[in-house]
Amino acid sequence: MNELTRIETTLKDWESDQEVRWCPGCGDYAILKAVQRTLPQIGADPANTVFVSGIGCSSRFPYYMESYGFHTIHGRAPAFATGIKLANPELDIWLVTGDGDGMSIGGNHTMHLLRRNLDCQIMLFNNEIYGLTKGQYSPTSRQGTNSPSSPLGSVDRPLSPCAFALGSGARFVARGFDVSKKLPEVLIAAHAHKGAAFVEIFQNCIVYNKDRFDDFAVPKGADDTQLWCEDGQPLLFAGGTKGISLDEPNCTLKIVDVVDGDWEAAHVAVHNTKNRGLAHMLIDLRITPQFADFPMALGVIYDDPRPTFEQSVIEQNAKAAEGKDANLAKLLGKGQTWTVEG
Amino acid sequence: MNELTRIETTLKDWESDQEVRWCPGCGDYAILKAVQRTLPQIGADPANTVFVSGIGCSSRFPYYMESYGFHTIHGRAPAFATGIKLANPELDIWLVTGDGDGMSIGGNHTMHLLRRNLDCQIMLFNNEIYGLTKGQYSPTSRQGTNSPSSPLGSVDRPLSPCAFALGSGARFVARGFDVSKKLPEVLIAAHAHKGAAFVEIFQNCIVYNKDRFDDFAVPKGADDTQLWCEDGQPLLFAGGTKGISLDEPNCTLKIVDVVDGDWEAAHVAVHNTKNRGLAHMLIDLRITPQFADFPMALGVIYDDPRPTFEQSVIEQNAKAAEGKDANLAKLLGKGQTWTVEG
Amino acid sequence: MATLAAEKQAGQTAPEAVVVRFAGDSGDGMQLTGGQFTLSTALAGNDLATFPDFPAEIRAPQGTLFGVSAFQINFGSTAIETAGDAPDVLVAMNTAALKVNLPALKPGGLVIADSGEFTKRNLDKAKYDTNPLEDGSLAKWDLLAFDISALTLEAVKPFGLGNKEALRCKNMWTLGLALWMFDRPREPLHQWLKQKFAKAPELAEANIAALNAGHAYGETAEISGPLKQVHIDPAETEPGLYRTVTGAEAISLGLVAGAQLANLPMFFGGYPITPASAILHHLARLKEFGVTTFQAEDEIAAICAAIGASYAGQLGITSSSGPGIALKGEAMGLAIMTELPLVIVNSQRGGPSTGLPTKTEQSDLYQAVYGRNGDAPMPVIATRSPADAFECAIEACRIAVQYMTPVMLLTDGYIANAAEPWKVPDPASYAPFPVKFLTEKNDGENLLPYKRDAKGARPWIKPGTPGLMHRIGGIEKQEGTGNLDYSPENHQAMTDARKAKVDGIANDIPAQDVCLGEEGGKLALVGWGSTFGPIHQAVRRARRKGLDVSHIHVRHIWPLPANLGDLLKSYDKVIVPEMNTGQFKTVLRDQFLVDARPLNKTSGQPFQIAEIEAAIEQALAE
Amino acid sequence: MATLAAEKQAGQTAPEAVVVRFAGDSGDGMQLTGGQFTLSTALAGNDLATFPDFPAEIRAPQGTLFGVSAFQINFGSTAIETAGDAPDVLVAMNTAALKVNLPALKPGGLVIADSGEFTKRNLDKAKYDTNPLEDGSLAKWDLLAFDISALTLEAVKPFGLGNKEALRCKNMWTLGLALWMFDRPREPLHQWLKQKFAKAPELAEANIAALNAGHAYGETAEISGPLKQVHIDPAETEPGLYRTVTGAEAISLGLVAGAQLANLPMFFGGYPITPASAILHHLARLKEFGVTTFQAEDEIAAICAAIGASYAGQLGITSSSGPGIALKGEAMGLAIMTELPLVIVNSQRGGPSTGLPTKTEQSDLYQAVYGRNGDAPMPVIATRSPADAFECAIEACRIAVQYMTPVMLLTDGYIANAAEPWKVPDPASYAPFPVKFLTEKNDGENLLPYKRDAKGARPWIKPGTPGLMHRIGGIEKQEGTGNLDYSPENHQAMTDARKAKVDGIANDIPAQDVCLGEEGGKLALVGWGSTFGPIHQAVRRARRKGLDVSHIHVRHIWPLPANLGDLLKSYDKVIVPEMNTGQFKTVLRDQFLVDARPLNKTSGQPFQIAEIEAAIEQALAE
Ligand SMILES: Cc1ncc(C[n+]2csc(CCOP(=O)(O)OP(=O)(O)O)c2C)c(N)n1
Ligand SMILES: Cc1ncc(C[n+]2csc(CCOP(=O)(O)OP(=O)(O)O)c2C)c(N)n1
Ligand code: SF4
Ligand code: SF4
Ligand SMILES: [Mg+2]
Ligand SMILES: [Mg+2]
Repeated sequence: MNELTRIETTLKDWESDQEVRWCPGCGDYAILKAVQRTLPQIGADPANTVFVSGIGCSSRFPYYMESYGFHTIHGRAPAFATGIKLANPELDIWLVTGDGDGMSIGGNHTMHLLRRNLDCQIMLFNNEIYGLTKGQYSPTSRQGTNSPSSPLGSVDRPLSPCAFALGSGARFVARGFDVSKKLPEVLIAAHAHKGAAFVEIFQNCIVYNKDRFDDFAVPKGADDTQLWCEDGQPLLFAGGTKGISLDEPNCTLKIVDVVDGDWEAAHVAVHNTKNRGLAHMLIDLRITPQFADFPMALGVIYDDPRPTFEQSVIEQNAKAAEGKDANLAKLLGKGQTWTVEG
Repeated sequence: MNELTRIETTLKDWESDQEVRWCPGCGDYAILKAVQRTLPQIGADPANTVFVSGIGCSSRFPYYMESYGFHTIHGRAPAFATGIKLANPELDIWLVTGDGDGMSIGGNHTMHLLRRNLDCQIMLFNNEIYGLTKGQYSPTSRQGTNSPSSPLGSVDRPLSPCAFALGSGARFVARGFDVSKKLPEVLIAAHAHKGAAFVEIFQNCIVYNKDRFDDFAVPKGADDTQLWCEDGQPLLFAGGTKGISLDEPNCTLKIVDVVDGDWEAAHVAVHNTKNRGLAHMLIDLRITPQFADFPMALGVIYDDPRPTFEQSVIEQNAKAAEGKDANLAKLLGKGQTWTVEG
Repeated sequence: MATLAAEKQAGQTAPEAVVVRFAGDSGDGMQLTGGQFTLSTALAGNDLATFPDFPAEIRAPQGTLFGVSAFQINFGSTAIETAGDAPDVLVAMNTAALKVNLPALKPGGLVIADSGEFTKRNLDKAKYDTNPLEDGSLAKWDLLAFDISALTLEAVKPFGLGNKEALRCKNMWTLGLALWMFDRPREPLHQWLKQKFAKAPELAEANIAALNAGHAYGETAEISGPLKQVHIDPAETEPGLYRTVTGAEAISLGLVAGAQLANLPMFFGGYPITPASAILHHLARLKEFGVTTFQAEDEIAAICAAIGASYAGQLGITSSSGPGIALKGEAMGLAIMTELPLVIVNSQRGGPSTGLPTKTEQSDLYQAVYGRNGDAPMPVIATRSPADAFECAIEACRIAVQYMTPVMLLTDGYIANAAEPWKVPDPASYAPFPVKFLTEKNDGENLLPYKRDAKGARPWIKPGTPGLMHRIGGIEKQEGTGNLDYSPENHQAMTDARKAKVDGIANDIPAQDVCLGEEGGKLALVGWGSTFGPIHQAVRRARRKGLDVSHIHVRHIWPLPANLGDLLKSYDKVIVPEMNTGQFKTVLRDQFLVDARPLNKTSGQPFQIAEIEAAIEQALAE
Repeated sequence: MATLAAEKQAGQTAPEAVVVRFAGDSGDGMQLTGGQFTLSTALAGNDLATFPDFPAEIRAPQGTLFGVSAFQINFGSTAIETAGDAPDVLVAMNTAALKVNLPALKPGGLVIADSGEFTKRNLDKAKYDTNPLEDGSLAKWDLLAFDISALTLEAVKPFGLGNKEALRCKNMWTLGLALWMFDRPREPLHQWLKQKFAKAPELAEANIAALNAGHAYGETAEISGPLKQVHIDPAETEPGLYRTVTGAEAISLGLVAGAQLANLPMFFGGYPITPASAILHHLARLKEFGVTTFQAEDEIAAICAAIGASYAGQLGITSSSGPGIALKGEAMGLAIMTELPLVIVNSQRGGPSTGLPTKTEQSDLYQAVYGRNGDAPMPVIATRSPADAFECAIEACRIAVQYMTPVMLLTDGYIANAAEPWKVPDPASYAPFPVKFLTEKNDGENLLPYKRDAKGARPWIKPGTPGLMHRIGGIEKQEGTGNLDYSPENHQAMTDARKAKVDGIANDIPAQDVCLGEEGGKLALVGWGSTFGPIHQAVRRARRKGLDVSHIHVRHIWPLPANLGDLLKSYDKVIVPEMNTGQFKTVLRDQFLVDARPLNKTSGQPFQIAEIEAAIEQALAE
């Protein structure tokens, strides 16, 4: 995020003149709208906003935003973003990537951006499939996924993008899904975080991996399957009748029943976005087989800022220059010299 | 690891005829000896053992082992190992890499090998520096490291290799250091783990990052600074006078005093190599500023096997072939055909 | 080469060849229609070539210009080598399809359009101000517009489908009409539909009804108007068993055959990319042939894993397109240095950078021949057609294992997707080249992993072999022992040895032939890869006109056949048509110092025969 | 070109040039000794060239053959362009150094050896059966062996150093002797040592004492034996301020100058690799010049970040060596497609693959000119020497920003590490080329990010500029608007435009000159890059013999200077000496159809003048 003057815009101001070319019904449309809804709320300036992406259906995103946009090459968006931000730290950078782009070929760049803590928002559209190349399984596809490249089911164990992000040193990790009404909230929080903000967005690829997230990302049963994490609030779900509690002897999480709203009595844990240990455990819920019956942790799971990379670089550059005379002629003539007389 | 007939060898049998070309005093020598000491203990067969490495001082390792060896290209050893193991699952594969090779350029391949869970041992020689290219800071270098490429100190936040490995889905994570007597033990455990076994080995680059680990990796004070983790054993250190305990309300770890050896009374946690949450926390000790005063967790921190990648691939290949007649002529003539009469 | 339009004008009845293009929305099933029509054409004994041309988008919104998908087929009673320059018949299933494809239609050609689709809304989407079916703008073509949508709905009514599902049968209605037009039996299609919809018999019935209705419509409509039934005689073809094959399929099969001839299991490391993915998909279904497919995390891992597998004794193969091949360059260097076999398939597409992923081009030849750091010679083979791809894949495998070297196999998007009849080869007719791994020390007491055989190849040693432990890597290695060696003489010697080994392949491949025309003369057209069809046809036409021009088509791009230099020098002029800015011509000029002139096209579309014909005429007129 | 050995034989006293090689263990400080001797040589007004040659290992074990480090310097009273074929004087600080370097020594040359190092143990390590200082095997050279170790220990005794520390002064003792030999003042060295050891004055004193002792030894020893003081007259040099510079330094400075002339901050994205890292290291210390250095996680990230910075309005620069450049190919394609400025520096080393990281080669020219997918033209510039590197770096920056294109700048390990005197340029003497970013719509109401100027370049638009929001990427773009466009005509037009833009640079660079000899004649030697020195000297020698041979040295490898074709055709024969298997000759033959003959060397060592001289003589004798 960037602290600049607020600019008044509307959703329409963020629509580019390019025809949107995703499949009808694709979850990307909803995310596009959510972003276009979010930016006016945070007072973003189109001229100061840059969307950077790799390659994939998701990575077409920048074309549809009336802002600056760079649709780069597969997996490398984090590296481009790093150069852009270091060259002009005033720019507000949104990185758009997919589970293939950001976690398969681009995993390393994602990791290094996170550990360096470059100030930007990373939106990883996780549809658990390679959309653009017509449906091969991806590093986040569940085991057994049938696809053109895995006709008998994929055998690879999937990666959890949020676990990977935390392991890489991310200081902000959040989750949302394409059609969620709360997505703008999550994005606003990501933007408010100074540093690299990693947001996994579950996204429905209706052509190649249809309704893959229906077990939690549909209104029906949402109460039981979604755990919206909020800093300082108890980790409740199922309309407040259930909660997540720390199972101390086992150093793990358990579900507890909450009677009459008395969550304290039920030892429901209070969410603390600065607790890394808790974040590790929350992220595993519903995804790790052991926690399959838990709800999916959504919202801001971890948020504990540290100095950003570009800030440190700029400070060091400034310090290096302090009191120095950047005279090129002098520089060229540095060291031991001698004069040949004419 | 591989379950094959035990072969009787001695340390000498594992020494190749190539002159060892590390700097005199380099920690790599000690690791080489430790490995050459370990292999006879596990009954390994030189003809069946392959050392695969990338590029770096550490990656010269294969040349010095009297086994098969492949010194590949920078950062890609995990990918080569994957091909080798899939082509011949009988081979026992040791991957040797450095903090630059495995975590900088090769981070992505390391991650994908870990998530797929290819059966092999990964030894990451972490000297927190690029040795071979003459001393630039690496992704594990501490902030402020002075080096030819960071004359004013590095600003990048360092990566924790073990945290990264866990985040990538590793099922075995361990730590040791070059001159540690216990290193063979750790390697034996890594070898015993069926699946990808990740071992971070702190290594002294005496030329470019001299004695960087002296705060815990020297005999003096070792008791207070080393926490050797053993499955089923209490997490004790300082000669049993101190222990690590779970600080429940904060979901974090704390140091407790143990009086008269009564660690249970002091609520010292019992190490459980199958507890992922605990592993996450142990790994952070001493490294994360918040836990700077804790001892360094060493030994087997996490060990919870899952089916291996090559096993699943082979099973699927076999299943696919089951009952099928692999007749090439038939395959060529498959689909709708027609005959042109002569 | 007579065509429908031409013949019609001349008042004849049996054209030698016809070009038909089916075009519609991506959702209209045009590729399926085209594929089935291709099959029926093949069954009718015509020779044929096809060109599928689909949008870059996965599912473009309905009715948009960029969402148009087309399938062109050229079929006839003589040898067909291209999908045809311009269609004689255009079947336009919607408004946008007409707009996009009309410019290509031959003057006097026939437009068949679904008038039911020409609504105001669709006209807008296709950016038509007025309805072209009505405003007279199609005057220079024959027009047959009728409400295929309505006719289809009518035909499938009995089966109680929803409107959307019912309309999905439109393509079968159209196919029925096409079958009637070219006098084809419907039974194979009935069979196919029953199989395809085995689980939903009512869908099978509905589609069959639509097909029959289209067919019946043809019979009725013939009475008046431009619609005439045409019968194309079977082409004279070598007797034997035939099927259709695409390039991607043929390469996959050729690689399987190559591995079997080498007596090796195959390891395929790939990462999805258009248009290369099809090979991964095909091979993933052939596990019973000793094939392991590995979808890697990226192209680098894919090639490295394949090299690893070769190191371990399997036949390592990897495949990608331009941007992915670019990423593999460093690892290719390692395979060259460690002298391990490897086949790298490049399915070329429009470049540079991401470029035009779904369009075809031949612009990765530079990359293939020269695109690596250091002196890094590597054999390069180019396929000319889907059928040829099978042979080339086998040849690539042979060279890889016999010379212990990576080999690049070039194909392109056009070959990968196009289908053509293929005489099913008999695997027994290929000479096997079984690999012999080294199992014992090869120099008395010593092992010399870099001792070379007569071909200049080093032994292949599988890890796991008792007593042969050794180490290899990417640093320069001592002659013989393979130990690290930085000495000047050794580097010179090894650089020379690597070069000599690859150069020597020139003596182990067939001499270059002239595939049409004579050795020597006024003009030679030298092609490579998928330009074979248009060059061949253009040269044939020119020769029919009495022009002194020959066609040479090069399979072995590197090293070049030993006789090629002399052959080229036997012509006054040499023209090199390429779908790039002149890459192969660089190799020829460098190697033989012949004045090879470029004829370039970089529009992402194959050459038209006429374009090449014009170039021939111009060159000979100069 | 007279040399010490030659002159001595001829009985003369003042040779024109002398070649000295200092060789010792990696730990002996030979590079430092060489560097300081270079400086004193420069201060003495001689022209000079150097060749540092160090082992691949960081710190090889003491006394081993592979641990030998050497530094060669050629200096004289006339123009010096190479580090010399064979040394006149070899200073061998230990046994292994003698063994490794002796073969290079000129017959009749002088060996100075530290006999104190020739212990049994060291003789074994160096694989000597008997002591060469004693067994007469050095008979064809002059030998001066004395116990430098002991003499040094003696000299530094007063300062109470430990044995190890005391022995570290050996190199200064040797330097003192060398200073005496060539009649050089010691004061600058005293100054330098005081500065260097400002924090440990006793070390400064000890080193000074050692230096003085070596010097004194020379004076005393002269009385008898082969040691003679030699005075080399100052070379005639253009008046002005001078310093020594290595290629890596000069490129770094040139890039800084280029950015300043373009009026831009510089962003440098790098990843360590030998021998390219030196540029990263230099630039990391120049932050006050608006330089940001970014050590990326790999070469791909390094170039992508640099492109990102260029996109954001800084001058993006990246640098690597062969294997790393291979990884950057895909991203170069994106820079070509998005038409963003970028300078890519390739410090070439021995290949293929990891190859010989510390040795020099010119084998990445193919990769530079051709090594990308798609039709991806990119300008390529090659530096010929450390001093020339400065100019070339500026030129690369100019072309990059004026043509909105990536530019490849080729240098090599030899140039990167070698030092030579450099007339300090005056920045004001370079024409600035300040960049004008687009700040307003450039087509009335519309923004056309791909509207081209007279040079064919598109405007550079910084994100952050109000009202100019637009999107770019690697997919083919519509002319003018830059929107996605897959249409055939557009791809043809854009491919042509990209090619025309780069081709057009040929008219914006100096015409190719003949740097020695005449336009036209019997033979031209056409070189590029670091072969300048040996070619130039060989041609000079041949011309002195009356041979009709000229030297052409090409800086602009792509596009080639407009007049080069005609120029080459004005010679009967053209020879292209290259440290590769013949890569530039491919470009010349392709472009001009001239029979450019290769003269290749791939030993990881620079050409010797004599090798090229022999080739000239042979070619003219044919
Ligand atoms: C170097 C390179 N390799 C491969 C590709 C092909 N490719 C394009 S997008 C993609 C995967 C996209 O998956 P994801 O990031 O999940 O995006 P989605 O389409 O699912 O939104 C691949 C493999 C490419 N464009 N470039
Ligand atoms: C593609 C490529 N990039 C860069 C290099 C240069 N390089 C060799 S080793 C190395 C880093 C080594 O660091 P690490 O892995 O920590 O090994 P160490 O030497 O410290 O044991 C680098 C950058 C290379 N060989 N190849
Ligand atoms: S393929 Fe999937 S992800 Fe891509 S646009 Fe279509 S629905 Fe969306
Ligand atoms: S540079 Fe460091 S890591 Fe490399 S061999 Fe020397 S001491 Fe060991
Ligand atoms: Mg996806
Ligand atoms: Mg290291």
